[in-house]
Amino acid sequence: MSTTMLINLSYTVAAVLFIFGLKYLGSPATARRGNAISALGMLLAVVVTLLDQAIIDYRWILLGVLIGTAVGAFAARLVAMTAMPEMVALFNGFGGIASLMVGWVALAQPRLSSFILLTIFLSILIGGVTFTGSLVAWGKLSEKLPGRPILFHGQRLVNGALLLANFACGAMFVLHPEQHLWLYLAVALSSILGVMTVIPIGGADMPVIISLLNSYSGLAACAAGFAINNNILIVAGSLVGASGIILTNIMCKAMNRTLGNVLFSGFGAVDEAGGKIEGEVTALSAEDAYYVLEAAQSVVVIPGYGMAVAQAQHVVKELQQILEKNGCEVIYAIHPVAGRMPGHMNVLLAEADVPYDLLLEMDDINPRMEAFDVAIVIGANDVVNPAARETPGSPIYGMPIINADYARTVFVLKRSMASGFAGLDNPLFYRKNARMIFGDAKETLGRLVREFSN
Amino acid sequence: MSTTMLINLSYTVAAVLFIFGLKYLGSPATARRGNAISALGMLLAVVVTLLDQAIIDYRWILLGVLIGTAVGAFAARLVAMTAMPEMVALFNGFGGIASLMVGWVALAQPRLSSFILLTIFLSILIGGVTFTGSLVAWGKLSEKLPGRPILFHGQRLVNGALLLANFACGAMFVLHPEQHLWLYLAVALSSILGVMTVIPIGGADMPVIISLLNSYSGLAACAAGFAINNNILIVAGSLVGASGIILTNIMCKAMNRTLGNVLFSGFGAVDEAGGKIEGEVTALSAEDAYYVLEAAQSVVVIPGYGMAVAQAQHVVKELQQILEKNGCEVIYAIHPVAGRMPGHMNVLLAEADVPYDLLLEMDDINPRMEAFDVAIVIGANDVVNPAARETPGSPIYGMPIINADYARTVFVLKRSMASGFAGLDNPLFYRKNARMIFGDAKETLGRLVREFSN
Amino acid sequence: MDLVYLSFILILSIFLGFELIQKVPATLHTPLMSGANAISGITLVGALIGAGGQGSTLTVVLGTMAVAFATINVVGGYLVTDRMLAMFKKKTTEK
Amino acid sequence: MDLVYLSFILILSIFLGFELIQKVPATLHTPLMSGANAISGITLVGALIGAGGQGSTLTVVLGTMAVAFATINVVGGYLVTDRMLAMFKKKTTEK
Ligand SMILES: NC(=O)c1ccc[n+]([C@@H]2O[C@H](COP(=O)([O-])OP(=O)(O)OC[C@H]3O[C@@H](n4cnc5c(N)ncnc54)[C@H](OP(=O)(O)O)[C@@H]3O)[C@@H](O)[C@H]2O)c1
Ligand SMILES: NC(=O)c1ccc[n+]([C@@H]2O[C@H](COP(=O)([O-])OP(=O)(O)OC[C@H]3O[C@@H](n4cnc5c(N)ncnc54)[C@H](OP(=O)(O)O)[C@@H]3O)[C@@H](O)[C@H]2O)c1
Repeated sequence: MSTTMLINLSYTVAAVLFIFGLKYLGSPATARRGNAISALGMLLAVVVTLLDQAIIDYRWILLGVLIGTAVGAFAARLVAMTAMPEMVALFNGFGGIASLMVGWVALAQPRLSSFILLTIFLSILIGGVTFTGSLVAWGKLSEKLPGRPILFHGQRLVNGALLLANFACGAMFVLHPEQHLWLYLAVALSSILGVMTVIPIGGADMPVIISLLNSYSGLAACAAGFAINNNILIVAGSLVGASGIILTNIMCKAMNRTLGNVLFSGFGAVDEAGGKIEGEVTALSAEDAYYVLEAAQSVVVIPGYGMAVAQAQHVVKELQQILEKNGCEVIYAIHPVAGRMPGHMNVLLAEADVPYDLLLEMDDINPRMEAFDVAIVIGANDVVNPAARETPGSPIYGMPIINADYARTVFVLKRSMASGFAGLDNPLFYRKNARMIFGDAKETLGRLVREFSN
Repeated sequence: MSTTMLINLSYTVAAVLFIFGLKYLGSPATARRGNAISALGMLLAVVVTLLDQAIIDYRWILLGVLIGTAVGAFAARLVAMTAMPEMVALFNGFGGIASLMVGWVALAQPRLSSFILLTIFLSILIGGVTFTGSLVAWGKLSEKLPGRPILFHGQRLVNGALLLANFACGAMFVLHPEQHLWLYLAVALSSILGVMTVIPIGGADMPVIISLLNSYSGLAACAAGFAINNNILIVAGSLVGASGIILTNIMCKAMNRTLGNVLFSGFGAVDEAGGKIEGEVTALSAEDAYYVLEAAQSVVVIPGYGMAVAQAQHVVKELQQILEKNGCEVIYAIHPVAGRMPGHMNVLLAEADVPYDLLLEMDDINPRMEAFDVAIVIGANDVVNPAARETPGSPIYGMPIINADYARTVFVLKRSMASGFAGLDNPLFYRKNARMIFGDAKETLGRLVREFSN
Repeated sequence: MDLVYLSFILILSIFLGFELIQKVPATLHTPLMSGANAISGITLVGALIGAGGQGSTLTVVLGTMAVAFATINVVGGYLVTDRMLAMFKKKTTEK
Repeated sequence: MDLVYLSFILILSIFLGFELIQKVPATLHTPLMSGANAISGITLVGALIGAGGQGSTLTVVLGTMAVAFATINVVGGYLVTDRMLAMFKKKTTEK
């Protein structure tokens, strides 16, 4: 068997490992094994590639791998769980620039058909956009750049022109590959395009963008795969491409917006949020809340972005255990887009060792909501906003929510009456059965826990 | 664009059509469209293939297509819905022999590597087994052959030897393709193997075999695809192969048996069915049953193989409508392997225009069973046998069943106390809340309907 | 290299087949069986080249028979599946 | 012909990707995102050939940088995903 044959059959095996990895990622019980299987696939693909006869000098490879491993391992070890989105953004950007460079290197191949040139251009274009776009997203999320949308007059026109320029440059690149100008221009234009598409988008919309850029980085790898005629790049790249698109779609649906709206609108915080809300807000002290919880038979905890901000997951878990010891049933209701990443709450609660079978999804909990004595809303706002169910004029009308207001009593733990991500007033706070417990979520919960231990 | 290119890109489109076809087959509302899309994919693949430059004479093709279309359309039009399993078996066999012949023809190709020879041999082997195996299955199901397992001493030994001979012949075929002896021997041996593997299997196990053979015919097409280097054969063949294996698996699981047991055991009707059943059998006349049904608020109908035998689906639907007019809620509980094919009951009831949203699956109905006034078991036996739940010694212990015995009253419509497919006594018939209404299901139901109209 | 590509295609299709078919509900298993059976008639595509090629008489005869058999499988399979599926109806006007 | 095979592979993988990912429950969407991100570092395979080939200095420099970047993506991505997933626990001894 020739080396090429061996390499390619190993790629087949690697593809199977990636597929099984993603399959196992489908259930919490097997997800970790799935990730390991996928990593094994990657290792196999990399190791057999080293057998390629075109590789004659391993020194530079070793250098690159060492640097990359050190940086990657270091970053992965140190990052806080709350900084996960920006970390993913940064890694993703690195994948993008690597694809750009692979495309560039592919230019040195002997025979270049127009088709290959086209795919080289595409890996440069998509890779470049992924790189700079991810960097901007990272900057916004880690607050190294201002989080607000950066808008200016004629922005769409400029971006449209930029896109056209990119395509024109691509055409020239394919027609005149020998003129390096077009190559450099392609790199420059795609980098600018990445920046320009992400700056008008608000920091809070970044997760959608990251997911989209993740999809792009897969597509960039795919294009590079066509350019260097490599199956495994195509298979793995498409898997990633599909994954990113699905997650983007889920987030948009859960926010009740279209992708176009996310990309182009700089999220106009809607002020005309139909009609004043009737009713009064009742505040409660943590001490009074304690008496209610003491008597409760069943409690549902509904966490949101505020829990992440307050880093309250550990004390939530403490409260859960105390309540359980007190003979109360405690479960968690998780909205698919609570927080700022899909599945954000699940990761935080997992960090605090909350077993995942206590975490119920929206559709499983809503029919049972009436049966709960207390719903504790911890730093969640939009995902429990009944306007989504009741007020046809509201911008989030139609978005599926957790019906916290159907529980007998609702405790809302937040610092103020301020609105959440969508910038909307929340009628829940004005309901008869709602009690606001103002203050940082971690502190409030800490006080509740102390009340129990006294 | 060259013709080969055009053909192959059309094959890509055809593959996408097959995939979408199968996707749409996943829901009753879109299934018919799915089938049409898949047919369109087939048409596209066939039509573009005709552009192939290797085809110079269309007369024979036309002849073959005309004959095939006439026979296929005729058969599809005329077959009774109850004869569906044997029809599928026959069609499947034809697919198998076609793959065998395609493999044979591929021998005439100019350059034959060992790998290609191997795939040619595989298409002959799998195609031949599929062909004769399907014919035997068809014969058993249509009662042209005796349905009972044909067993003889040393059968496994003979079959083992036959398999070995096949492999030996394959080796010789690959090593000496110029000697036609091995080709003829391969055709003969695979045909014999197909017969020999299916004759020891009882008529009632035929659906499993048909599904398995269906999978084989896909694999044969796959092998032929490798032999003539054709993508669409590989893609479509694998899709079919996967489908057959999944259905086989579902059937085996629902019967609580392994595939090995089905293939090799000639199903020993188990006589040592642990312990005598306590209780008495209470028979009821259709007239007395009428009074009970007249007063019932909710009825669940549980059909089984006996309904198919009696062709009672239309009168079942009549009874349903009369009961509904009478203010009673009627739903159907469908066991996944009620009848003799997976989904058999669904097809029969669909034929009688029962809307499919009235048909509930086992897992949806079991939790609600206590709430029903009457369960009418129509020619079902094994799928409602509580021994599967209660009697650890029973051969069907552990098989999931519909808990008909949990309903307030159970009517069992069958002709005698005879056992069903698994050859087991049914404790349900001896329960306090069970009433046997003896007689052909169609007649009994007819009498009930008449009672109502009087 | 052809072999490599073909095995990639084989493996991807098998996985895809499993994913797709696993989603089909029990209700539709009989039509699925006959619909998948119709697809297995794809071998017709291979048969066409034999029947229409400039091969020996044997090749042409075999090819023609293969075309006929595969066409029965295809045409019969799709029609019978369609006939079955046409019967599946949702409760609509009835209530 | 290569192009034909590659587009087959592309299309099958995309469909397979959709089927696979759609099954991942919301609970696991964050690890899925970072796990998929790690897979996108597969471009490393392409980078190796540039870094180790006998090309010009530019090629080797670009290749080496690509190797480094892609390795960060791969190693960091898998490790961080593993770290996240290690935290997911089922209720066991607690009750
Ligand atoms: N998960 C995703 O994938 C994703 C992606 C993109 C967008 N989104 C969007 O993000 C939103 C998520 O909804 P959500 O209900 O989780 O969050 P939210 O609507 O953004 O509300 C979070 C609330 O937490 C409170 N809060 C902040 N810091 C706190 C602290 N230290 N202690 C206590 N409370 C604190 C804030 O009120 P105070 O300031 O008064 O304390 C705020 O009202 C949705 O609109 C969703 O569409 C989600
Ligand atoms: N669906 C599949 O895919 C599949 C495949 C392979 C095997 N199987 C097996 O088939 C069995 C299916 O269970 P099942 O409960 O549907 O059927 P069953 O257990 O075979 O019982 C059918 C019953 O119908 C009665 N019957 C026959 N003709 C009748 C008529 N004209 N009028 C009234 N009753 C009549 C018979 O009793 P009388 O003779 O007393 O009337 C018999 O007991 C399971 O054991 C399953 O494992 C199913």
